[in-house]
Amino acid sequence: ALLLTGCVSNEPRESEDDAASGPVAVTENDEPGDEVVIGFSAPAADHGWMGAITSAAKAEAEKYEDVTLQVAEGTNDVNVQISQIEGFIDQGVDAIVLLPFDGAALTDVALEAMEAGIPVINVDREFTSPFAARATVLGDNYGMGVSAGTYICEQLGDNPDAVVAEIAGIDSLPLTQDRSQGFKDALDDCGLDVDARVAAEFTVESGEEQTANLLSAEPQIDAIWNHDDDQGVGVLAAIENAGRDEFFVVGGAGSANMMREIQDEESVVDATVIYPSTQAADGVKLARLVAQNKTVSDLASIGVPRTVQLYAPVVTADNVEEFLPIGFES
Amino acid sequence: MSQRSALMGPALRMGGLVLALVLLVVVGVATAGERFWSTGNLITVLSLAAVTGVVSIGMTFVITSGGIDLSVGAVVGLASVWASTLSTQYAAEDFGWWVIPLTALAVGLVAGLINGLLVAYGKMPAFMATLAMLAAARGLAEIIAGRRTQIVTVEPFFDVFQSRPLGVPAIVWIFVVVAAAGWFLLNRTTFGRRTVAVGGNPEASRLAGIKIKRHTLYLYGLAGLTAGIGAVILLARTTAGSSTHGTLLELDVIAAVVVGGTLLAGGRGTITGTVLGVLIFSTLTNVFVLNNLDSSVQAIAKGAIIVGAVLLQQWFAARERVTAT
Amino acid sequence: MSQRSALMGPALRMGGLVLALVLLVVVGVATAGERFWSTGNLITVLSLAAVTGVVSIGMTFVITSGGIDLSVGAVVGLASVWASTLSTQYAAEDFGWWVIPLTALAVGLVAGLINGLLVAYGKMPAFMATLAMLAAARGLAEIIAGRRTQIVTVEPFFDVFQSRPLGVPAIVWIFVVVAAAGWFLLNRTTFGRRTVAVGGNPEASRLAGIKIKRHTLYLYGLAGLTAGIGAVILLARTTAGSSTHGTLLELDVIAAVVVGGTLLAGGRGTITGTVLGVLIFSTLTNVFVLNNLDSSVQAIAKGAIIVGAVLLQQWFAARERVTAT
Amino acid sequence: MRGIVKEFPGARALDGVDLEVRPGEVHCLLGQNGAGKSTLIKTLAGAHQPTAGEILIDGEPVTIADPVAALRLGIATIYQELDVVDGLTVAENIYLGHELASGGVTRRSEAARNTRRLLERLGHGEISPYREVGSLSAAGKQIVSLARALSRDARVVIMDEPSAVLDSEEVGNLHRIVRELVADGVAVVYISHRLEEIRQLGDRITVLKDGRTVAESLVVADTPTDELIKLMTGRSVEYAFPERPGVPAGAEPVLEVEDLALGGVFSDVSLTVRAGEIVGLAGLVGSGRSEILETIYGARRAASGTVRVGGRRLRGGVDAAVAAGIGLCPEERKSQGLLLDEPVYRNITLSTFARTARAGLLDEKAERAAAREQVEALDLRPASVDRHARTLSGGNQQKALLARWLVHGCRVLLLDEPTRGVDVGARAEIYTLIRRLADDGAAVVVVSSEIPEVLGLADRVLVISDGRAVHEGPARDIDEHRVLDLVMEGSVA
Ligand SMILES: Nc1ncnc2c1ncn2[C@@H]1O[C@H](COP(=O)(O)OP(=O)(O)OP(=O)(O)O)[C@@H](O)[C@H]1O
Ligand SMILES: Nc1ncnc2c1ncn2[C@@H]1O[C@H](COP(=O)(O)OP(=O)(O)OP(=O)(O)O)[C@@H](O)[C@H]1O
Ligand SMILES: [Mg+2]
Ligand SMILES: [Mg+2]
Repeated sequence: ALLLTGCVSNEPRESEDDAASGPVAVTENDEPGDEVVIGFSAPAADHGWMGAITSAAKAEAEKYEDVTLQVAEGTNDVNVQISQIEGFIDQGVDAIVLLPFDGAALTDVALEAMEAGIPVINVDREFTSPFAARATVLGDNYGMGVSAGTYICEQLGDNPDAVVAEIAGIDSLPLTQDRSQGFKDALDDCGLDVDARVAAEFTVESGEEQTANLLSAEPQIDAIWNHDDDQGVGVLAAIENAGRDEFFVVGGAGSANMMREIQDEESVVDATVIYPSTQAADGVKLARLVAQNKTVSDLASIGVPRTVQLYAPVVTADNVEEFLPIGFES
Repeated sequence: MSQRSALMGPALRMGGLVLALVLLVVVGVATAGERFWSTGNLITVLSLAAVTGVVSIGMTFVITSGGIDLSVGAVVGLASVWASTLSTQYAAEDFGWWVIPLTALAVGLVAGLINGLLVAYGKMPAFMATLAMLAAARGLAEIIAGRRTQIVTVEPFFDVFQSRPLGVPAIVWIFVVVAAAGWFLLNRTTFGRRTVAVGGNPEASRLAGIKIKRHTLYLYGLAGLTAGIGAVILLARTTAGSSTHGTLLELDVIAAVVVGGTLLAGGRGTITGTVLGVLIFSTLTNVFVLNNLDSSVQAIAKGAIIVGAVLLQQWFAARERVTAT
Repeated sequence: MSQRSALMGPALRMGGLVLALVLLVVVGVATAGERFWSTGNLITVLSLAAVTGVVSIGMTFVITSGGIDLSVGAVVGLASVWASTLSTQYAAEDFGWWVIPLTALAVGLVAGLINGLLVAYGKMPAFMATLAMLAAARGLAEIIAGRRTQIVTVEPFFDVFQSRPLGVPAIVWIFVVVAAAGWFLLNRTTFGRRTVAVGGNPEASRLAGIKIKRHTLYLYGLAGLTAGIGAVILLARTTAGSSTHGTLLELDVIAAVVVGGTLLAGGRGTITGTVLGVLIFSTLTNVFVLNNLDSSVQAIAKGAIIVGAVLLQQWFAARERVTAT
Repeated sequence: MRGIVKEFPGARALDGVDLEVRPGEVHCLLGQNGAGKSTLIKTLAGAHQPTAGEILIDGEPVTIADPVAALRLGIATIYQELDVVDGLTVAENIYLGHELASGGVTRRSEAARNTRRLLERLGHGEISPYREVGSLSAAGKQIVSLARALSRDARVVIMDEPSAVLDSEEVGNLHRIVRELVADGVAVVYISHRLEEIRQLGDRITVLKDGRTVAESLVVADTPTDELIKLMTGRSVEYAFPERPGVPAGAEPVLEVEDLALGGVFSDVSLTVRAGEIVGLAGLVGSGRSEILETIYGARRAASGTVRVGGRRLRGGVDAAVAAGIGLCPEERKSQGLLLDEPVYRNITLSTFARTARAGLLDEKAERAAAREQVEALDLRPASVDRHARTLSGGNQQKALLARWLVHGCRVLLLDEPTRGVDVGARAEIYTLIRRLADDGAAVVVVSSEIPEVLGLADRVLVISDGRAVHEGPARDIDEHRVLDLVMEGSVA
């Protein structure tokens, strides 16, 4: 399989209407083609990032008059999500964009769709069978942890006794485990380790609660990595409530709010690691191309690539201006 | 006349539910036409209903006896995880596919029996005992799974549970069989009649010589067992075990049972009503999806439908009472 | 003698809870020493208890009256969102910071009154009516918030609610005041007496001339109001309104109330017990975090503690009955 | 049974009781409310474990660990509190715990057949075995309990106040059954507070007082009623209704009911009660008397008709009625009247605590004082106002309910079966109390299934049959037979 790292684009276009869409490639691919119906299913939009995923996908579909996006309710119940895909198969949509709540659990029904001749574009959480998706758009959870860890190493590298804390997201999700693993591995490299770890639930409230407890537990901290900028609002509130500022905070996902904090010299937030909320929008684009038998422009090979792994850069005060437009509002 | 009312009663009581379901179907056909009323879609609705449905049958017994089980969702998760660990799968490869469902059923049963022990012999309020089990089972499932999704690779398992006898998925058949068995158990056996008695008047039941503690133990065991069956269905559907399986399932299940007409206070239970309740919610979700409705709007509609169904059912129940005199 | 037992009774009944709390504190000091027993950490525990605590006071009334309110968490979310919309914030800039808390209280109260209407006048089981409200309030909150976190920028609001009179955060004071008011309301007023009476025997209360429907309406209104206060506290703590605020809060709240000794069946309620129950769970989380415990282990331990606390409490209650002779 | 002792936390209910029952006899157990009769038979039925003492059957000592053991020994019991399950059918209730089943599967038609036979034997062939028990009246439920005891083929049948909820016709039926059982050699232990019943039915009598046997195995025929009362109460009780001076002609009508109707239950009920007057409603069980009271009280919504108190029309529910000065002592004390787990004083002040409160703040001192006053006036035992209502005996619970309305100071008092399950002593006290209330100017309406009671107590009687008043007239112009005739005619018509 061809592995692409980075946005599949080269000519950044000034976004006219939608700030969240970021750099977009304009090619003859955007000319209207065959009418396609795309089924879209994603977990419940219960936090900003996931909300941005769905709205970006919808916005992307709006841009094409040849695309009808059929959006199933967001759900965190794999059983319901499976039935949604079964519904799409039954209706005979032209393509399915699927951000599964649990990649493994939806593999089987995705296979079924593929066997029924409906191409499936897998977004973010990977299936367990290579045959279950025509193309896969992946964020890089492990890489995210590595980026955050590496950044913290750069800042603290000379101090092996530095106290590093981690505020994870929903602990029972595989993606959280991947992020934590990447973080741990990167810290290992420079002789640091995670001294305190709590898990929040991607919500502001849990972020605040867990951070308050964490700060109470650790009187002296040097760096904190917070997996998710949505819960980050609560994390920052807790830090403010506790009146602490001896450390710096690295965020995750890349919300506009967090980027504004980075711009603010006073804030404890120094950086955030992007986890693109435009993945599903990419999925919709790819799904359209697959269904219309087109390929990604600027690629010589025939057909849409099998895997697109998106780039997870670190946003700091130096480059925040550049990334602010693609930050999502949490 | 009392003969007639004894027959009419349940029919009328079901009236509201049937009406609600018919209304939903009409809305489905009107808004999605062919897409709704196709064999494929109807099977989708039934497959979706299978997990909630099976677990609801066990819950009907518990609620009829005046109890409640908040842990079923977590137990589904735990059973799915335990039945899909590597060692279980190796055993299944060695001994046969039945090791997997057997493990799930055993885990469900044991968790249910622990609930039963706490409620019957520890005299804990069911709400609290099963809330504790909810937390503990979820935590244990996470530890066992190491928070990874465990993929099942035992092909013979899928050969059985993903088969489609007569064109209908095996999991739908499981739902049908469990519902029928539940109906028989509740209405035609001493176990079922005693369940109603314990819910309706525990003291009178005790004085009539029913061992209510032991019976309560069995009831929670039964609920755990159906949670185990639910886990098997989920394994078959998702091909994977996960500690997140069954999250918030308990609320859906309780809603279906109570909307179906089983009294939360105990003393009256109906499997037919439960099945109708499950189908109503499952059809609802389906109609929403077919119509591309926003999930927030769905949530509001779901709230409204619960209110509507319960009020409608009460109206029919009131009519029944008038007819009975 | 009966006078004495009337005084001894509650004290003994609280014995189990106090013992549980003391044990937790001992464990906290033993494992985390200074870090646990510092003013800062104790204030953290109390601050974290504030939301659950305030909402638990309202819930104590509802449960004492034999009802239940599953919607409090969702109502906290809805109230927090409504009180932090741009237009509310503009109004707060124009008219004063009090617009924000007032909006939250009003939203909570209205949602509670709707619950009350459905339960009292619609005769719906409280479980179902408030389950419907849970779904609807969550959906509405998502629509209003557009699934965004709404950051509050009205500084005077924070000047008030993030202040620390006497070194203790304002939100802790709110908890203290609400708990004291709740205790007074339940134990010293006709409203409280009616609540206990309605929970103990609704029919007898009705036949004694108590307007049980109206009273029920007020009770759910009260629970909604405390959810509104909870939303204000969350706004002050998190500086933002969100439709995810209060997720699963209802379970924590009910657990605290019931562990505290209020009967789920109604007819007996204790504010002191509720406060102790809230503190137990809040301390528990804190001790876990101080010891860097894994969240799965936490979940299992939480289940065990619920079981232990309820059993301990029952043991003390049994002793009380013996002592009363 | 020898030297049985039973201690409850907080009370020694039995303190050395002896009871000897022979096959083929009706052994009556007498005693005041709270004497320990129910507790005694519950230890015999395995529902309670005795603290001390032994139980012998055929001379062999046995332990009865649970109700199953008792049933296995051939002891069947009809409990004082209705012990049926509303959600089950008649047949299912009768066979609850000993279902006719093969391999756990119930044999429904056989159960129905047997049930029909049992019910016919009880003179109630019209009750369908498939009917849900919840839809039966209290009397119907009592019949189901009776049928259940019969279905057990027991050697000893214990009946704890089986006649309390039955009307005179049903009581006749019950007596016939008891005689049949005795003729078959079954021993019957019979508890009742109606002494005339004991005279008609009993062979021997054991009298309990304060948890002790005070007289054992007295032969009924040799023991005059006065002596029994003395044994039970320790004093003599005036057991007749003294003649009452008529109501003063000029007395104002206090309660006026006009053409009241409730869909499907009763219609065209009119009655006027003047200050100081006692009006009795007589009729068979199920004739709708309770519903009439409840509708007057506003607890049920009338289909048509008006209720006036002191000339002012009553609108709204119970709270309006209470505010207008009406009080109701409901038929089922426990489920409709009392907060069982609250102290007595709070039960007594349940409808007045808001009045003694100031600005919503309770005045418990005043409540206690008011309650204590009534407890002393009514001789409620034990005399503590802080005891939970649950631990009171039936008669004392009834007194607590009356006390509630005495504290309230009612102008109109509606009493539904005020002496059901109440012992002779307390009964006489309650009669005196009702009359004293009327003398003080209250308008009283009394429903009772014991016709002599209605006739003796009331100034004026309404005979109700099938939801209609078939006769109205002064109580002294009518006797028990005439009432029964009227009822029969009414239900035929
Ligand atoms: N569960 C209990 N706990 C405490 N005391 C009890 C309990 N049950 C009964 N008692 C007490 O035991 C005594 C005997 O009660 P019991 O019910 O046997 O009286 P009884 O003779 O049947 O009266 P009645 O004629 O009113 O039915 C009473 O003083 C009562 O208060
Ligand atoms: N909840 C109810 N629903 C329908 N019918 C009822 C209900 N309660 C009572 N009835 C019916 O109303 C009629 C009169 O009821 P009830 O037995 O209370 O009369 P009563 O004269 O007061 O007799 P009792 O002496 O038993 O109190 C009966 O036919 C009964 O079946
Ligand atoms: Mg008795
Ligand atoms: Mg009656």
